Amino acid sequence: MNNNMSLKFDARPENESFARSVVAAFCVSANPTVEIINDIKTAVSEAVTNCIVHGYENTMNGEILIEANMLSNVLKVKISDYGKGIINIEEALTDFYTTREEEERSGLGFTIMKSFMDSLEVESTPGSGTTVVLTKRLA
Amino acid sequence: MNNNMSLKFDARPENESFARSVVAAFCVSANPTVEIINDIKTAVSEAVTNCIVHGYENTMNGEILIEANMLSNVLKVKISDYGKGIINIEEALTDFYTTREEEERSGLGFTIMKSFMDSLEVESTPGSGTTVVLTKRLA
Amino acid sequence: MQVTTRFKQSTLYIYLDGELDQSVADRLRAELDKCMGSSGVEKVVFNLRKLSFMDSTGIGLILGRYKKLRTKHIPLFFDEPSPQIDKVLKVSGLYDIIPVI
Amino acid sequence: MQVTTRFKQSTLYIYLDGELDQSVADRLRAELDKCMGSSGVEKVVFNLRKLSFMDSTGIGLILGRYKKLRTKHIPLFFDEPSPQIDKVLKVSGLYDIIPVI
Ligand SMILES: Nc1ncnc2c1ncn2[C@@H]1O[C@H](COP(=O)(O)OP(=O)(O)O)[C@@H](O)[C@H]1O
Ligand SMILES: Nc1ncnc2c1ncn2[C@@H]1O[C@H](COP(=O)(O)OP(=O)(O)O)[C@@H](O)[C@H]1O
Repeated sequence: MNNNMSLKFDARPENESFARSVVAAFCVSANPTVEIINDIKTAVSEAVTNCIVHGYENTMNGEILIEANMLSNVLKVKISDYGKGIINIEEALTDFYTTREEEERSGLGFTIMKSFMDSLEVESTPGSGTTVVLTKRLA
Repeated sequence: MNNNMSLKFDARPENESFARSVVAAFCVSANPTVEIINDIKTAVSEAVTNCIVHGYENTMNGEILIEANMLSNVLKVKISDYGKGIINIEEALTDFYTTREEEERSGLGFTIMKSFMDSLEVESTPGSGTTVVLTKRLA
Repeated sequence: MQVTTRFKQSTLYIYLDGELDQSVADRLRAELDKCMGSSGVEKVVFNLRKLSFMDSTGIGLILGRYKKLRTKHIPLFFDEPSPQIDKVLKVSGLYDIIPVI
Repeated sequence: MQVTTRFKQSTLYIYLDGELDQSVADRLRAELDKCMGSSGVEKVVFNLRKLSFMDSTGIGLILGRYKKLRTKHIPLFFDEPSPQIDKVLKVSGLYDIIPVI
């Protein structure tokens, strides 16, 4: 089965839990384990938080787009914002690197996405937005 | 709070349960009762089934769009397909009216949407698709 | 969607477990017709305790089974509908022909 | 996100209940700093049994509380993390400075 969905929603922290539930519900048909579902929810939560906090700098103005595809039990999920963008992606991917230390961010968002999913790709254009692509085999 | 989401997905029956879960998850922030959540899930399920069965005539080809807005605890949800359309909407809204009796359809989809939600509107253009707009006060 | 049956004193009890919507309708219809076709059945009861969701696709499907049974003069009953399903059954008027046992 | 506390033999037990993400971080930070500021506290334990979800926002927040407590030489411990949270804590390396009791 090849199944697709895309979800757009307002970039507000109250929608983080909604966003991870939607991706989890999309995965149910592949009958994943609770651990796999939790890995996906955690990774999606990291990516969505980044759109809200970094992409839109906590302005609560802006939209987040999640596109998901399931093919032969492999989930591919793209999470995009149309915000600030990242100038140096390599630096951003470094463990503990954060541009918002004063807000007590850990700099571990990308670290968690990488270790909880099978693959992570980041595309970004400063001034026009960031897309994170995550994949994971579900069964 | 004014909150928005839109969801696109493939018009296959396997996605019905996904679609109603997403709308239910979107409503959680308004803290609705279990009964209200079930009313919404049932109505969304009716509208989505209609897109799959009537709009796309069970071809499993096509997309369904759900747009939801929450404003002052009132949910407004629009469910659209780009399929066959309805020639006579008044007739379609009649209790027990169905064009697919041989498939044992009950002709009660619209009846249930009407009685489970606060309002129902149907817009349709034959040959280009149907949109159902449902509203319900959640608290 | 899971179906289990129990046969006791000429009554066939059919337990529905899961969510009844378009995605399971064809498979469920075939399964029900198969178990209801057994000989010696004089009464059928649909136990809905574990049916967690049903929409009007379920109404059409149940009505179809009712009609088949009626040609054989076998009465059909519901048992233990949850509140969501009770509401759908009430709106449909199905209780008039298929009462709760 | 709910916080309850219990104080026993100079130890402050803080029970976290719910989901810890960006949407609750500011409120939770303020609440924790308030309860940890009580006098007579010699040790703090975060009980995570009812914490059903946490992402790296939680790591940053907990690390911030750890640093505050360290200036007062008060040790911090975890208790009863669920598997999802255990995995996040392991990847973060937080267990090296905040052990499970
Ligand atoms: N969507 C985004 N838009 C702009 N910048 C981002 C985005 N996601 C990540 N970044 C940048 O990458 C850095 C590292 O991200 P991450 O590893 O998630 O840690 P944290 O969110 O704790 O800062 C962020 O501090 C930020 O500068
Ligand atoms: N999305 C749609 N596209 C085309 N026709 C539709 C759509 N929704 C409903 N209809 C028409 O309206 C009729 C009544 O719909 P409904 O009350 O839901 O009953 P049922 O689905 O059981 O037929 C359908 O039989 C169909 O002819």
